[in-house]
Amino acid sequence: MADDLEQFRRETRAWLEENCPPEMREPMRSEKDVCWGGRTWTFQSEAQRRWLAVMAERCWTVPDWPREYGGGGLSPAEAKVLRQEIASLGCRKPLESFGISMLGPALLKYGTEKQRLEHLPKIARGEIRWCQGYSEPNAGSDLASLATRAEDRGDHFLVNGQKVWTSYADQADWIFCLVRTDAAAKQRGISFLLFDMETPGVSTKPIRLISGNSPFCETFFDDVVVPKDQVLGAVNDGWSVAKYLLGHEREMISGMGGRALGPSLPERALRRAGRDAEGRLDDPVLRARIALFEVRSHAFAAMSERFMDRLKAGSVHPAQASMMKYLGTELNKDRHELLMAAGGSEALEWESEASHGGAAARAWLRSKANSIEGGTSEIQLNIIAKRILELPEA
Amino acid sequence: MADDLEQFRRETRAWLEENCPPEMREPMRSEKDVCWGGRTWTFQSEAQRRWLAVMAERCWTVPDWPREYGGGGLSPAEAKVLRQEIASLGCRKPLESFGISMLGPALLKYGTEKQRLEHLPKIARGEIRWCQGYSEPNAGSDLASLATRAEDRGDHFLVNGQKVWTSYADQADWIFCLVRTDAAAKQRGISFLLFDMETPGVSTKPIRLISGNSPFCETFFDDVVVPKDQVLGAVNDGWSVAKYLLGHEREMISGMGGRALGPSLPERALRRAGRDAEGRLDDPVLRARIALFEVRSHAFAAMSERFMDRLKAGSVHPAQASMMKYLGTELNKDRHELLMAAGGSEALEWESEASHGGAAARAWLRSKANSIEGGTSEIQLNIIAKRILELPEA
Amino acid sequence: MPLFLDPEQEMLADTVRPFIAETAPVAHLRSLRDAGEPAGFSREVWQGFAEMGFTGVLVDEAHGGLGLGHVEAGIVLEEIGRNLTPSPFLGTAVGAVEALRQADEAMQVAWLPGIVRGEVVAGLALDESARHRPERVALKAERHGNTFRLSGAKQFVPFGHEADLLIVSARTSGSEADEEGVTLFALPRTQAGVTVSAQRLADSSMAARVALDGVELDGSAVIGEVDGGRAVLDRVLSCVRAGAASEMQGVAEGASAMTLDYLKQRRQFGRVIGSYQALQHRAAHLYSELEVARAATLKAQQSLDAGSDTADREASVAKAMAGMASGLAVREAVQMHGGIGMTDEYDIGFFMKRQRVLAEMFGDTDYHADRLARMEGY
Amino acid sequence: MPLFLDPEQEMLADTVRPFIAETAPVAHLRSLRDAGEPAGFSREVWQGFAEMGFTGVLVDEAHGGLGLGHVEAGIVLEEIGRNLTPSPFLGTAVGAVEALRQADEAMQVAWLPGIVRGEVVAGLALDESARHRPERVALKAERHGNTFRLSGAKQFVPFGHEADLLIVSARTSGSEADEEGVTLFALPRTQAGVTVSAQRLADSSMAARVALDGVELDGSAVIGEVDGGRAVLDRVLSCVRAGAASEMQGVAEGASAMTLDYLKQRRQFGRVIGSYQALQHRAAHLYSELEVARAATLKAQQSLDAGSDTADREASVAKAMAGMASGLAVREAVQMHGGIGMTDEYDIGFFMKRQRVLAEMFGDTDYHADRLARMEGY
Repeated sequence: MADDLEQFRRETRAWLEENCPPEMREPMRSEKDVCWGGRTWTFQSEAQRRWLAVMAERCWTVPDWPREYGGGGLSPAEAKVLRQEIASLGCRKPLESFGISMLGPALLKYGTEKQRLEHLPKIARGEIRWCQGYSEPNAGSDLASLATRAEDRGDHFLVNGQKVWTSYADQADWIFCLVRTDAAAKQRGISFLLFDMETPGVSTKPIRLISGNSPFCETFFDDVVVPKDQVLGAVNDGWSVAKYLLGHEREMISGMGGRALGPSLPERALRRAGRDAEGRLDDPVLRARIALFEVRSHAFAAMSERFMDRLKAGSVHPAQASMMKYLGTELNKDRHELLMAAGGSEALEWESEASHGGAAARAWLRSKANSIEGGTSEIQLNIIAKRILELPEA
Repeated sequence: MADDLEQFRRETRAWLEENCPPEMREPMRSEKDVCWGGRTWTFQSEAQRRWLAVMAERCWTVPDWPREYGGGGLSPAEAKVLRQEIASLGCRKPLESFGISMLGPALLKYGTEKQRLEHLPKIARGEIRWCQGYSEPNAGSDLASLATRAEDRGDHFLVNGQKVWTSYADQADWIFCLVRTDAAAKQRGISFLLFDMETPGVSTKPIRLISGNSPFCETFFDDVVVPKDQVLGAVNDGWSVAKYLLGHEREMISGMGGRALGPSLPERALRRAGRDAEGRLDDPVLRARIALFEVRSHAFAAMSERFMDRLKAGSVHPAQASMMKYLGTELNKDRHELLMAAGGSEALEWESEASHGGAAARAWLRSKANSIEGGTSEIQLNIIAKRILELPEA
Repeated sequence: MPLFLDPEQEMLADTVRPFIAETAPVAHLRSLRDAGEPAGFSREVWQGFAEMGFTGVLVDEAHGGLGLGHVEAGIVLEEIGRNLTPSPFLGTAVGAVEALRQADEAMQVAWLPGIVRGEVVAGLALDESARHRPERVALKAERHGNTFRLSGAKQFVPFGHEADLLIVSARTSGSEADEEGVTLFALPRTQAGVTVSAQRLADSSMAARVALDGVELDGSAVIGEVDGGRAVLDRVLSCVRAGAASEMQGVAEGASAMTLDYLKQRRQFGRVIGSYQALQHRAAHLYSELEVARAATLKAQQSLDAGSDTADREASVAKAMAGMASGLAVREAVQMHGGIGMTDEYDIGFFMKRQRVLAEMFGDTDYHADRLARMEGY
Repeated sequence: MPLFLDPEQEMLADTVRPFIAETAPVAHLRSLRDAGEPAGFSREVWQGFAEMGFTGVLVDEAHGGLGLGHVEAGIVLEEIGRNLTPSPFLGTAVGAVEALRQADEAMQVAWLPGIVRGEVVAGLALDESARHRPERVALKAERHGNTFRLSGAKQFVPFGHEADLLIVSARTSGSEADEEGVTLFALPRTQAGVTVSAQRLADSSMAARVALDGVELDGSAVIGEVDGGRAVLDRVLSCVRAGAASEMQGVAEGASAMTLDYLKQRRQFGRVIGSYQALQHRAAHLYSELEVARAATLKAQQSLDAGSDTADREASVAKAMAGMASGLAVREAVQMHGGIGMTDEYDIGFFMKRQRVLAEMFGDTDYHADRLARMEGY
């Protein structure tokens, strides 16, 4: 068993070394280096195209999904080896995808066989890019007051309403979306729909953020026709699907708190602040703050590993996803605060070439959304207090 | 005006230099150096006795009280000069007293002329030591659920019940005390009584704390007879007196957050940890934490000065006393945490002579009560939120 | 002196507050930003400041100013902060004026009236690296008779590209880290050999890199004594640090006020979110921190005005404390606003950006905590 | 290896937990404390640990032990922590055993079976100052042929006054701060020239100062190689740091459990205090911190067992993280208990005292954060 795993490790490493283009082993410099795939995707480079192609062919964009749906069919132990080897060679992720990280698990759990066969392989190959329609203007953290309605018109639903904070809706091919199918019930009257963003009546409008970028949209539905077999899970039971999926979203976002892409915080700080006569980072108080942060960061990396291991083993309390989300996002915000402190005045530049168009400042501002999107930190703490610690309602 | 003040400063300094014994200019080493006065007080030294005597004669134990009640009658500006000169010469406080810091202001505001003339001069001269009876076993932060009752028996009240957390009740001569005079009302049915601790039916039992010391008592009242002219303020209006007085208590406790007695935190840390090759405290992360703490500590000293100045000028929001209490006590707890870190294993010693009988550890543990006694930090934050920020009730 | 504003200072605050709120509110910053205004601030607003006397707040009456102190300058800066007004006030009316006050009469006459009239904007060219290390001065000023040739570079000079006057620290003897041998110069930006390139910052203000290539100045451009610039430099730094603390205080108070309003209006799960105790405690903690910062800053400014020798340390305490408190204020503000706070459309993000720039300027909390430790010998 | 306990380890935990809770709960500590027991721990409880096999958890089966690893030792330590059991387990069953495992067979035979049987208690004599600086070794061991003469002093040796065996780091060449030239010795406490004086600590445990005055040992007392003790010392330190993290985890979990119970029972202003959101958020934050610390500690212990070269760094991370998380746990516990938590009568204060001692032992968070920074080159 352990021997098999060792052999798998050797083969995996050899294959990665042979197939991962050297450019795809360099640290990502910014969000622009991420590959999202989809109908309209323009690859940033030939290397990026090839890396996705070979990984998709080997079904390793989703190594632990079942083979019949385009997955690699690896065991948890094998999947962990693959992650470790990818990390140790520094290979970039071939495909970033809400389809993989969020919708996929929900399709596997709640989808009909037809739905799985239709959607999962396209997600695995990066052919269809998905976006998520949960939040609404008056339902931020409070999903129960959802207002977008889907009227039952016999063979289809007629969808009307508005979503906000839809990540990359303007670049996505399909949407998974919470809608109200019963106005009387609160959480019980919500359904989970899947539909093509090209369906007539769908429109999007990017939201400009404080970072100056627009990763989110407002999304409008005006008499959008959605066939009934595009409900995931039971009608009026979308809440269960959504909760399951939120757990996965939190996992993904919490991952940002771990060892981030590119040079480490201490390395970046050293580049800026230099060393004192004893070789230490030449800003003693900043150095101490970074060291204390790095303790947390390393510890959180262990926490992430443990969470993933227990998740695969099915032994994790569902509300622990809230804890991971809370910890990971707060840590990532702290990391960007320290990066800004280390960068000094140059990190404040917003447009200059030297600052890569204000990359540091924009990433810092972007990080502030981490503890808001996917459920605020306050919501996560509420969930931990109630569901894990079993503290009483007020 | 400014010239008068300068003259006052010169005279004050000269007087202090002549009259303050050299031993009374050394930093206090522990709580044992504090002079509390009272009927049964044993002076720690001749210097301590003399210092109280000369200051009491000059009426400078209470420099800003009116002269007719034993005070110095100084203006706010003069009182500040006196404080500054005392600080600059490092003179110890001649008298620590709940009578001065708490009861006195309440007597001045709510007392009858007879009450003022009877009690204030004895407080000023340190002849009578007072204690405070507020908290009860089931009314910690929640004074409205007070249960000690005082029955109206015509010319007197008959008091029965129990108090806890009565500071030094076993060493005090008189108590000021909240009792219930109307069982039906909540806050409106409380009265503020003054009585001698030698009255039959009063007994005390020291509470041993985690520090190993016993600065607090349980205090029991068993058919205690209190004449009716010993009510301060109106019957059933003790709540107003108590609130007024709590503000002064918070002020006093918050003072602990300022520059504490004896060597500064950095000095103490240097003694323990020594210096590195560059002359810096030889523990870089601790040094940084101390430096960040010292920023707060210096800033809080300015805050205290500002608060006192505005208090004297009558321009402070009453709930700001809660803020001072909150900040001062939290700061003092942080200070003791850092002192323990700086002290290393020797600071953990509990009984040894080298550790002065565990002075560091005991003071550290004692500090933990700061944010509980006189209203917890949580209560202070509630008060700030409601009364200053005007945030709504749940 | 009691540690609160005296009646005259209160009156000044009562004048300044509505004036700046009307002339240059946050909407003014937004419109400049949207227009991509290359100056990064409005000369018209600056002129308005001059007409109100603000630009001359620290200039003595003999040179046309109000002859007031750093407490009063702090009052103006706090309102500039609260309204996020893009303004060269700190560098010009505090930093440059404070430097010029140490100069000889001829130089004062040359520059101060122009500043008072709003015709002169000044930039402080004191930093040579991305991190504030004004004690290291490598920019060289070689003396030949009564002529100095300046060569080297400075950066992070707020509004330096628009400045008429640059206050430059230069090395006239010794080497980079030496205490002695620093001289301060008053350098007209149009002097031959001066190259200024402006950078847009996150808060949409502008800061310049300044390159000096054999710039020639004569002795009349020296502020104070040759080789004796350190004392002037230290004084200027203390003043602008305390001033930046006031501006941060205003930013923090502005952000907090917006947030408190939001907490009292926004409903979630059927309740006003400001009624949730966890948010109440955080808001109360933040309030307390800001009060501490305010006291520390006022203390430093009173000491600067009184010429007390504790002013230098107190200015570091103020800058460090205000940096912490205002940092907390803007982070809490953005978090408590939730999603809407992340949008460019809403103003709260501007507060976070301006706070960050001010926190860095003239040394951040880490720098000043370390400085305090060194001052106190550990 | 997945980062959670395997079924055998879970089974061990299921055995250890009720055993220690019954044999040596917090009441046991209190009774020892009240009796002023000079040993600071109970030999009877120690014997019970031996009968359960705990003392030999890390000893290989050939020498009578269970032959398990640091994960399993951590399971025992966590329960010791949760019950505040005064015990020389960490120094003896983890520290000394780990040192002896690096020694030759003769020494192993000499000491390990005694430890397994609960007859031998050991103390780690590695610190020479009040602050943990085990990398500085000044205590001298002068070699004369096959004899070493040891002179110098150590301090903060937990239960050193009761120890049969002392593991001592000594300098056989070079000077105090040198990397090389350190040798580890196994020193019977009764050896001539050894003076041990015990100090009661805040948590009522005992730690000793050990003075060596020309103590003579022959070569058989050397653990590993002469002058090559650094590697053994480093390994021992990593192991006891991870172990101390486990013990702190137990202390923190014990304090948190008491506090959660209290929050669910105590009423104030007509409500159970655990229903106040501000306390809920703090409790939830604390829970999260403790989970992180648990993961970091388990990671270090798995790596120690696997012989991974990241174990040393991970042990520092674990000690530092557990120090922070458990410190928060006991501070929150005492604060949330209010007045009653300040009384000696109530148990919660014991948790705060024990946490403080463990936080200091083998380096506090500041020490390990700095160590991590140096390891990572900044």
